[in-house]
Parts: sequence; C-alpha cells; structure tokens
Amino acid sequence: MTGELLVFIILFLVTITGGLLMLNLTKVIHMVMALVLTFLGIAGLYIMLSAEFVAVVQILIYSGAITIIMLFGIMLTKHTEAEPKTGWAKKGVVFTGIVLFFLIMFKGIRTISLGPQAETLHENNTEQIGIMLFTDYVIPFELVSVVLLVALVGAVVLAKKDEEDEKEGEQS
Amino acid sequence: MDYVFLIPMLPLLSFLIILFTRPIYKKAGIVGTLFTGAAFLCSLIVLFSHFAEGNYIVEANWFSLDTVIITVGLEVNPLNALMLVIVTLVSFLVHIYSMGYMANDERYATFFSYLGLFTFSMTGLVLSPNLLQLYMFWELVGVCSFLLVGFYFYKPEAKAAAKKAFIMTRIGDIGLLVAIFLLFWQTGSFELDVIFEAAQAGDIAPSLITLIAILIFVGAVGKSGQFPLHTWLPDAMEGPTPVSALIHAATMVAAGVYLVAVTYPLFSVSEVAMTTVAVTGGFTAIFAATIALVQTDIKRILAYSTVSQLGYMMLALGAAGYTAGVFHLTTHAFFKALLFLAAGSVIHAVHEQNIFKMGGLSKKLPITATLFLIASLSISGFPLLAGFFSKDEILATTYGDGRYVLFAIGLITAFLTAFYMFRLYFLVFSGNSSTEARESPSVMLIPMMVLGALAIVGGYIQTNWFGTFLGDWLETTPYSITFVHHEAPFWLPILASVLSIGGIALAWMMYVRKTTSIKESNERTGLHELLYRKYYVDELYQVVFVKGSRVIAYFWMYVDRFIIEGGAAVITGAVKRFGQAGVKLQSGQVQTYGTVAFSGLVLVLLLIAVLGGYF
Amino acid sequence: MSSVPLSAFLVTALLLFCMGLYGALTKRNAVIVLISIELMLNAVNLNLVAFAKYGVGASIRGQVFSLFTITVAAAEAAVGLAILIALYRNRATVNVDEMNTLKK
Amino acid sequence: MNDSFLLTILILSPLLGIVLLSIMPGDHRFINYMGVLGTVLPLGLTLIVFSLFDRSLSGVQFKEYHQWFELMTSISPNEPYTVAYDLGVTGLSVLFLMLASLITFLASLTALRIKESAKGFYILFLLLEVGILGVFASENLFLFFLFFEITLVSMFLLVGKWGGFNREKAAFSFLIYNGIGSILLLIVIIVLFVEMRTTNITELTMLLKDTDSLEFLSGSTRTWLFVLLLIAFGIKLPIVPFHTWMVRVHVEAPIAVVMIHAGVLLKIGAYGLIRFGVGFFPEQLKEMAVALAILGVINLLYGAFIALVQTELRSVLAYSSISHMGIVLLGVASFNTAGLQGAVFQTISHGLIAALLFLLVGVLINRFQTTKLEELGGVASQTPLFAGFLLAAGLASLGLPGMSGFISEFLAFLGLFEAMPVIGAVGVLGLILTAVYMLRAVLAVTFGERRTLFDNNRDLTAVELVPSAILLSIIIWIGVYPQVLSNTLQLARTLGIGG
Repeated sequence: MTGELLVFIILFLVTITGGLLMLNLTKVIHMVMALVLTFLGIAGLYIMLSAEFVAVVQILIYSGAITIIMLFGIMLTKHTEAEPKTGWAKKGVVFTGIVLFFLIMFKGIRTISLGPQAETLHENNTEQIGIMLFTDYVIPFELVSVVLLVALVGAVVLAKKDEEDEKEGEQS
Repeated sequence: MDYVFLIPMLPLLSFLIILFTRPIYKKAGIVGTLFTGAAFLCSLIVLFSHFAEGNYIVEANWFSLDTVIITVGLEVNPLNALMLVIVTLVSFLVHIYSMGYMANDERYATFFSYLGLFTFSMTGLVLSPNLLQLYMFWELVGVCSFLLVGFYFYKPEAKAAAKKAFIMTRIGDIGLLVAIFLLFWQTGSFELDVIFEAAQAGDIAPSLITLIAILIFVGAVGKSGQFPLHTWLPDAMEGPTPVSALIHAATMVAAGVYLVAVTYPLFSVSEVAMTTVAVTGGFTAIFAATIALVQTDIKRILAYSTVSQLGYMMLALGAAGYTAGVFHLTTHAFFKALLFLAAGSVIHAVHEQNIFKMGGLSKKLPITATLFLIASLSISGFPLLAGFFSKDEILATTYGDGRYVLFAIGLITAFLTAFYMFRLYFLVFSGNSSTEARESPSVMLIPMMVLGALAIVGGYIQTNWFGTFLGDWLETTPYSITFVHHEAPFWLPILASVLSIGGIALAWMMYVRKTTSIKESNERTGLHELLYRKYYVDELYQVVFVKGSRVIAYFWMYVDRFIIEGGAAVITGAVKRFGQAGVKLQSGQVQTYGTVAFSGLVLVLLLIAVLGGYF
Repeated sequence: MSSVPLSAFLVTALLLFCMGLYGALTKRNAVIVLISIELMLNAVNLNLVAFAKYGVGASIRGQVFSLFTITVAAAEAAVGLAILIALYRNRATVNVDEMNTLKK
Repeated sequence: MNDSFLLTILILSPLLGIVLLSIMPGDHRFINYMGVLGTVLPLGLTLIVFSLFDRSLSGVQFKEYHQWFELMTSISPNEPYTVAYDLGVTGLSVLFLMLASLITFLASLTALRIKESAKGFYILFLLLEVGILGVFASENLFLFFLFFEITLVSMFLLVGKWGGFNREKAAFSFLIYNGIGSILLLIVIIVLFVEMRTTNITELTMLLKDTDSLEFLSGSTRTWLFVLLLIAFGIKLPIVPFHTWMVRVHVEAPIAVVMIHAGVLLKIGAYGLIRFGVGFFPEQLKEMAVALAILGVINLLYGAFIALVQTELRSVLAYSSISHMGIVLLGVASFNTAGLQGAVFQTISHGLIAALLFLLVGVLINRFQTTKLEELGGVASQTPLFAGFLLAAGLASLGLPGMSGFISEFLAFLGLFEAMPVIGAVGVLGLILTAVYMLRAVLAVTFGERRTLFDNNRDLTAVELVPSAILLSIIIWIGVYPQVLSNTLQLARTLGIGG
C-alpha cells in the first residue's frame, strides 16, 4: 500500500461520511455542517488530482461562501426541529432507482479504459489555468462574470421585501 | 277483356278520391258505392266474357333482376273470375249497407276510403298471375283488415284486436314469403304457370315441394284463421259490422282458401301436404264449432262459425275436392255475409251484442229475422238451400277420398253448426221482448235481401240433379289440375239433412221449449268453461309467445345495457383511470417530477445496458 | 505512475452523485434540497477534474471547466436561496411538498 | 380527364349558404330561412346531376381529376406517390347523393323551429352537408376520408350544442366510436395506398380484382384489411355490439340532425361496405359471408327484440334502425345480385323512412313535449293527419308492399335464401318482430283513448306536411315502381359482379 492510496482512502472516507451524515442527520444546521466535511474531502481529492487551484477555489467557495449562504438561509427561515418524513413508497422507488443507476454506472466505470495520464498539470497549475482562461476561454470567462452579476442583482431583487408589503406590515 | 284492369282501378280511384277530397265528405258513401258498383259490373262482364272467350292474361315488365324479369299482370281464369264477382258483389252490397250503418259515424268518409282500398287490394290479389304480386296484395288486404278492425281506434280492445290481426296474419305471411323464395330459387320465376310446370315435371325435389306447399299453407292458415293461428279472427269482430261481413266473413279470410286453390297444382303433387291441409281443416272445423256452442256475443259466434266453415273448405281442398272447396267458398260468402249484415242490423237496432240480453226480436225486426233465418238454414245445411249443396259436396268428396275419420268429423260439425246457429237464432229472435228496437232503413235491408236470395239459390250452380255447372267450368283452368268428382252415395244427403234438422230441433228443444235452464250464468263448470274460454288458446299464446318474447327482449335489453354498455364503460373507465393516474403524477411537486424523470432515465439506461449487451 | 486508479475517483464521484440525488428527491426541506444539488454538482466537478488528469485528451481544460461550474453553482445557490426566502415570506414554509403552484 | 366541374360546384355549393349566413347578423328574423335556402342550391344541383347522369353508360361519370400533391419516398425516389383531387359518381353514389341532398333539405325545414343560436346551427348544418356530399362524390379514398372527417366534426358540434339533456355524453360517444372507426379506415387506406400506389377507387377495384398480380397484398393481409374495413363501417352502420353510440345520438340529437343521421350518415357505413368491402375484397367477403350473415341476423333480431320493450319512441326507432341495417348486412352477405340490390335498396329506403319517422317524432315533441309511449295515446283523434302519416311511416318501416321497405327486404331475403336458406329462415323471424314492435310503438301513440292532457293541438302545418308528403310519396313511388332505383343503380356494372 502506497502512501498515496492511503491518503486517497482517508479522503474518500471523509467525503462519503460527510455525505452520509448529511442524509441521515435530523437537524438542518447539522446537515450543512456535515456537508462542509464533504467539501473539504473533495478539495483534498482535487489536490491528489494535481488541481491545486481548483482545490483552493473549492474550499473558498463551497466550504466558505456557499455554506455560509446556506446557514443564512436556514436562519432567515423558520424550521421545525425535525425534518418531516417522506413516504416509504417514494423513498423506496427513489432508492431502488438510485441503486440500479449506481450499479449500471459502476459497471460502466469498471470497464472504462482511457489514454495516458497528463503529466504536467501540477507544474504551475494556477498559471496554466490563468493562461487558459485569458486566451481560449476569455469570452466564457467574461460571460460568467455577467452571469454572476445578474445573479447578484437577481438575488437582491428577489430577497428584497416589497415596499408595499413593508407598508402593510407596518400598518398591521 | 282488356278492361279487366278497371276492376282494381275503380276501387283504387274511389279510395284516392275520398282520401284527397274533403269537400265530398258526406257524399263519400255514394262515391264509393258507385265506383264499387261499376267494378262489380265489370266483373260480371268479365265473367260472361270468360264463358265466351276463355282464359285471359296480360303482363308487363315491372322490375328486372339480373336476367330475370319480374312482371306484373292480370289474369282471368275460372277461379279468379268467380272470386272477382264474389268480392265485388259483396263489397258493393256492403258499401250500400254501410251508408245506412255508418251514417252517424264521424269518420264516415275514412271508412269508405278504407273499403275502397280493401276492394282494390282484394281484386288485385285475385287477379295476380304471379306469386310476388299475389303476396304484395296479400299483405295489403292484411293492412286494410288491420285498419278497419282498428277503425274505432279509441277503444283499447279495437287497438289490441287490430294489432293481433296484423301480427297473427303476418306470421302466416312469412311462411308464404319463404315459400316464394324457395320456389324462386327452384324455378327462377314467380310466374304461377312456370312454377306449376316445374312442379308437374318433377323439377323440384318431392320433399322440397312438400315443404313449400306446407309453407304456402301456413300463409293460408294465417289469413283464413285456421288452427293454430285462428285467435285473431274472433277478436277482429271489434271492427264495424259491415267490415266483419266483407273482410272477415266473405272475402279476405277466404283468401287463404283461394290461395290453396290457386296453388293447387303444387299441393296435388304432395300427398303429405294434402293430408296436412285436410287434417288442419277438419280439426279447425270441429274445434271452432265447439267453441261457438257456448259463446254469448253474437258476432263472436258468427266469427267462430266462419273459422269452422273455412276449416270445412280446407278439408274439402285437402281431400282433393277442388270444386267442393271453391263451391263452399262461394255459398259461404253469401250466407255468412248475410248473417253478419243481419247481425249488424240487430246490433244497430238494440245496441247490444250479448245474445242473452236479446230476445223476441222477430216481431220488431221481421225482415231482419226472416233473412237471418234463411241464412241460418242455409249454413246449417237445410235441404235445398245453398249451404246444403256445398256441404254435401264436401262430405261426398271426403268420403270418396277415403278419409273416413275426417268425414265423421265433418258430419259432427254439420250437426254442431245447425245447433249453435239456431241457438243463436232462437235466443235472439224468439220469445218475448222488452227492448226497444226499430227495423233498419231500407238501404241496409236491400243488400241483405239480395244476399238472402243468393243464399237460397246459390247452390244450384253445382248439384247432382241439375248439373255440375261450376265443376265443369272450373275445369277450364289453364293449370293442370286433376279434377275428381265423387258421386255422393244416396244416403249422404239424407244423413246430412237429418243431422241438420236434428241440430235445429235440439236447439229448439233447449232454447224455445226450455227443457233445460238456459239462463246465462256466471258459474260455468268443466267442459262449458273450457269451451267458453276457447280452450285457453289465447291464454297459452299470451304466456308462451307474448311473455316469452318479452322475456327474451328484456334479456337482450339487459345484455345491451349491462354487458355491451358496461363493456364500453369498463374500457372508458380504464382509460379514465389511466388518465387520472397521470394527473396524480402531475402534482406540481418538482420532486415527483424529478423522481419520474429519473426513473425513466434508469429504465432507459437499463434497456441500453441490457439490449446493448453491456451486461 | 499514480497508484490510485481513475475508477476510484469516478466511484467516489458516483457515490456522491447518488447521495445528492437521493437527497434532492426525498428531502422535504428546500434548503437541504439545494444543498443536495450542490453535492451533485460537486460530484460532477470531481469527475471533470479526474478526467482532466486521466482522460482521453487529458489537459488543463477540465480544471477550467470545473471552475466555470463552481462559479455557476455559486450563482445558482445565491439565486435559489433568494427565491426560497421570497417564497418563505409569502407562504411561511420551506416544505417542498407545499410548493406545488406549478400545478395551478 | 375532366368532364365538367359540376361535382365540385355541387360539393362546394353549401358554402355559399355558409358565407351568406356568416355575414348576416345572428339575430336576424330570416336567419332560419336563409339556412333552408342554403340547402336548396345543392338540392337543385343534385337534381341536375341526377338527371344528366347517363343511365346507359357504365362506370364513373362527371369525372374530375387534379393532381393535388406528391409524396417522395426514399424507397422509390423516381416514382412519387400522387394524391389527387378526384371526383366522380357511379350509379350507386348518385343515388346516395340524391338521398343526401333531399333529406338535408327536408331536415333543414324541420330545423326552422330552432331558436337558440340558429346561425351557428345552420352554418354547421351546411358544413355537414359539404361533408356528406363530398363523401358520396369522392372517387378517391383520400378525399373520401377527408370529407368523412368533416361530417364527424360537424356532427359532434351539432349534437353537443343543440342536443337534448345528455347531449354532451352523446356527442362524445359519437366522436369516440366514430373516431376509432376512422382510424381503422385510415389504416386500410394507407396500406392500400402504400401497396397499390393509388387511392382512386375505380382503379383500386380493378387492381384488386386481378388477384394474381398482387405481389404485396397476400390473402391474409387482404383478409385483415377487410376485417378492419368491416369494423370501420360496422361502427357507422352500426353492427352490434358497436351500436350504443348510435342509440344515444338518436335519442339526444336535435330532430333535424337525427333525420340526417339516421337518413344519411348511417348510410355511409352501408355505402362504404358495398363500395369498398364488396368492390375491393370480393374474395374475402365470400369467405366470410356466413359470418357476415350471422352478424346480420344478430343485428336484425337483437334490434327487434330490444325495440320491443323500449318505452320511448325515439329508442324504439333507434333500435329499429339497427334491426333494419341487419338486413343490409344480410343482403351484402348473400353476395348475389338480388341480395346486393336489396342491400342498396334497403339502405336508401330506410334512409327515407327513418327521415320521415323522425320528422314526425319532431312534430310529436313539438306538440306534446314527450316521446314516452306511456304518456302518449289517442293522438289520432286530435291530429288525424299526423296519425295517418305516422301509421303510414310505421307500415313502410315494417315492409308493407307498395312501399319501398318491402321491395328492399324482399330482395335482400331473396338473395339470402339462395345463398344461405337456413340463416334466412332464422332471419325472417325478424320480419314478424318488426311488425310487432313497430305496431306496438305506433299504435301506442296514435290509437287508444284520447288523453285530455293534450287538448287543442294543431295538426300538421304546411311546413311539416310538405316534407312528410314528399318523403311518403317517394317511398310509395319506389315501392310501386322499384325499377326507378335499379335503372340508375346498375349494380352489376358498378361493382362488376353478378352479370
């Protein structure tokens, strides 16, 4: 057993445990916390895959930003302590479907055969990405910035209380 | 003879004129009478020219079927010339009579238009040279009978009787229709002469010819009120009395006998068919006579008497007595029409049909009583009157044909006939009367007198003493019929006379001398009840056919309602369920949509994996 | 060279994806549903990055793609949450079962 | 190729009425009269076609042919499938055209009573006429189907909007049953089109007769096609057990529509069965003749028995239609000249008689507001003319000689007795039953004691009397002189059988 494999197994366990916890915990806050574990595990896997920059972004955005947004979301809305249960039948159908899906995909993964490894990813990873973004992908990059802007404005508009509602709220 | 076509056309014209011209409403009787009288004159001329010129036939193309041309035409031969005269004469007399009898009816004109239509149909029937045309008119007379029986349409009994008359005769007609179909496919023609030639030449298998003959006879049974299709005829007495005289005594009901006579060459080939005819006729004769013994309604007694006499004619035909059958048909037309008209005259006077509520009318209605007596004597076979000769001819034929059982039945029937006729006569006319009554107007009496004269002398056209004029003449028919003339044994007329007088005497003893109590009592026992209820035939039919068909009908109706409609409902229901299941999926919940979409994806993947051979 | 095969990463991603899917389809709390969707996106990202290293045309482009995905996911999370809050204000619930206005 | 444009003008002539109606204001006083006028033009044109139709020639007359569009296929790119606008009439269809425009005209007269949105009614009514005329004038299966669908849609709307209490259910069952029928018909048409490369009816008849040259359509395929065709038109005819929709329509639809429905639309089933069933698949028909005859007897007896116990006049007449259509089947099954001629005669005769009967039912509803037999009775004393016509119509329906019903039943059974005497013997029972139920129903209305319930009711008015008299005189005319039909029909030449 190489060290690399050992690292992978640890990261794998962290990731999967996070996911399973998220599915099985009862409190919403705990679920989000469990998810942070998964995100961190995935970031570790990115590093193993010679994607340092992505790993950093992952930690920043997922473990940081998105988790925090979710926490805000949870706090801004009211929650019954326990998550209401979904019907067994539906769960069963979904579960069977997912297991089948998993099996089929697993089979596919096992028979996959691919070309040679890319060797130079880890060398100046961030630089490579930066060059790529500003040469080949400059237009998508700009577009994404627009998307982000739209999302920002949209989120503000949606989340903002209507003025009329506010007035009504004050009067009542 | 080219004006033969006038005979049916004149009554048809009368029908159309009365139907379409309302202004002559009150003159309808005169119009109808004139036209029918003209038709009668034509018939007489045709009869006499037939003596001179012999048979006549004219045909025209009517319809073509492939290569077969179906024709219509007019034929005059001895049999139908005679029938023509009888039909138009009785119709003419009934027209005159009805002008008096129906004078106060609010549908006076309608009545005469129906009479015109009937006379047209009946003469058309008689003149038909082919079976198809005959069948068409055969149905038409049935409809006229239906219309006239139901003339008093507001009476529920009349409605029921009209319906019954139509349906019962229709059952018989279907037999005739099937026979016509079978004959067509055997001979390729509806023409009587072609059919008869084929039959005589043996082109049709003997068993088939028997079947065909019996089917034709079924038609005759329906029309002539023979057992077992007799029940409509007594009920048909719900119609106006002149109609009973015309249709249900003299002409239409005799059409059955006429039909058997017309298709006689077919019957004569098959011994079985002949026996069927004879036995049915004989049985009906005595069967109806026994019922007539105990009935209380004057018209019903006469109706059963008609059934019985028609049975007599059938018996004669079945026993190879072509002449005898036709002879009796002729005389019967006269005296039975007279009986009905006289009965109508009585009913017209006293407005009552139950004979036990009448009595002593001979003093108030002397002419009617006399004419009724003549007719009764004639039908009873009183010596030297018309009925005597024709009845003798039938009995002689039956005896000569070797059908001794039927001969005995004929004798008994003759006795019974005399008895019930005079039971009727004595109850109505003898004794003392308390009811108010006035003799009918002369417009009613004159036709009766004409018929009375014929009922006396009508028999002399065929006697052993003055010559067998009728028989000789009928032999000039264009079709090959074997005429058998049996000389009556010397004792037969005597025996018949004795029986007839014996019957009259018995009636006199019972109802004039009153040796037995004759009060109409409500308590009837045993045989009397059985006879009074007409052997429960009506009740039997009610249960078996009417109820039976209703049961079948309801069965199918429920099949229709529950199985077929239900089946359709199950299918539509299933589709609807399926749709509702789909609606349930469209719950608006994204997760459900997701689940369904995902399940679909998994299924597709599975399919690809399995069918694509990845597993 | 590496002792961890590609399929190990792919199976990890698959497991994550399945868990995310399960959560997205069965959980009733809208926030959790959103989170589950993030999990699925993460699984996809993991695949992208893994293929960037081991794939047929292995290159840095896979990582660039995953960056885009992460960006869009962030935007999605923000908008999703905004919608959720707006909805919560109107209906006072975050239960997905009651969010069936699509039907009407 | 084009003899004249008469048929196109004829088919499109009701459109003139539609245009005029649509520019009139909906509440105009003469809107109903305008609708009636709209049906006069087609009637006149049909009379012209009928009188110009050369009875001494055989085959299709008044032909019109225009190529409509072409379909390219990858299988044979050089030989496109051609769909044509293809009109023409044979002796058979010219009779049906005459029947259709006559009954439509008479029915439009009875629709004068309609007050509620008469404009829409007459527009749909005229559209229905376009469909019917088109069905009978098409020389092309494609066009036939197109017009067939037009009748379906307009009927659906007419029943659904102007019908009785359960009109929507009736309209839907009409649509569903007939929709299924159309699908089956479409399948047959498509298969024939693909295999034979033509949809021209006459060409198809010739091609399919030459069975040796049929490479693609094996015997079993043709059997299947015949069965499909039988079901498609069997629904229309209707054959038991596909009849429930038709009873519903008879009971629910407005009288003018029922007249057309019973008088003409059901006859499309018979027309199709005779023209296509007999014309395209004679071999298959001969093979299945016994089955067909049994179906016919079932129809005949089934309808008759159920009619016997119905308590409502319209239901009686509906089941009587089923019963009478059984005779059409019997005539077709016998497959000889007499039988087929009987089938055509019966179709036309029943069209006339049913129209007359329903016309009178319309009067009954108008005067007495009921068609329940137990509530009626003795109307003969108040409305003698009406009662007389009803009785005459009833007698015609039960096959009284001298009226058209007799000669058609006679011929049909004559044919049947040659082919299958035993089935015929069972079938004649139906004739007795017909008399029983018809008299029961008619006498229940006209005879019996007078009901004080209906005092002072008018007898037939002129607008009712004239159509009744026209129908009755045609019925009697055909009954007295049936050659008038067979002269035009020339069945042997139209279908190429028998002679």
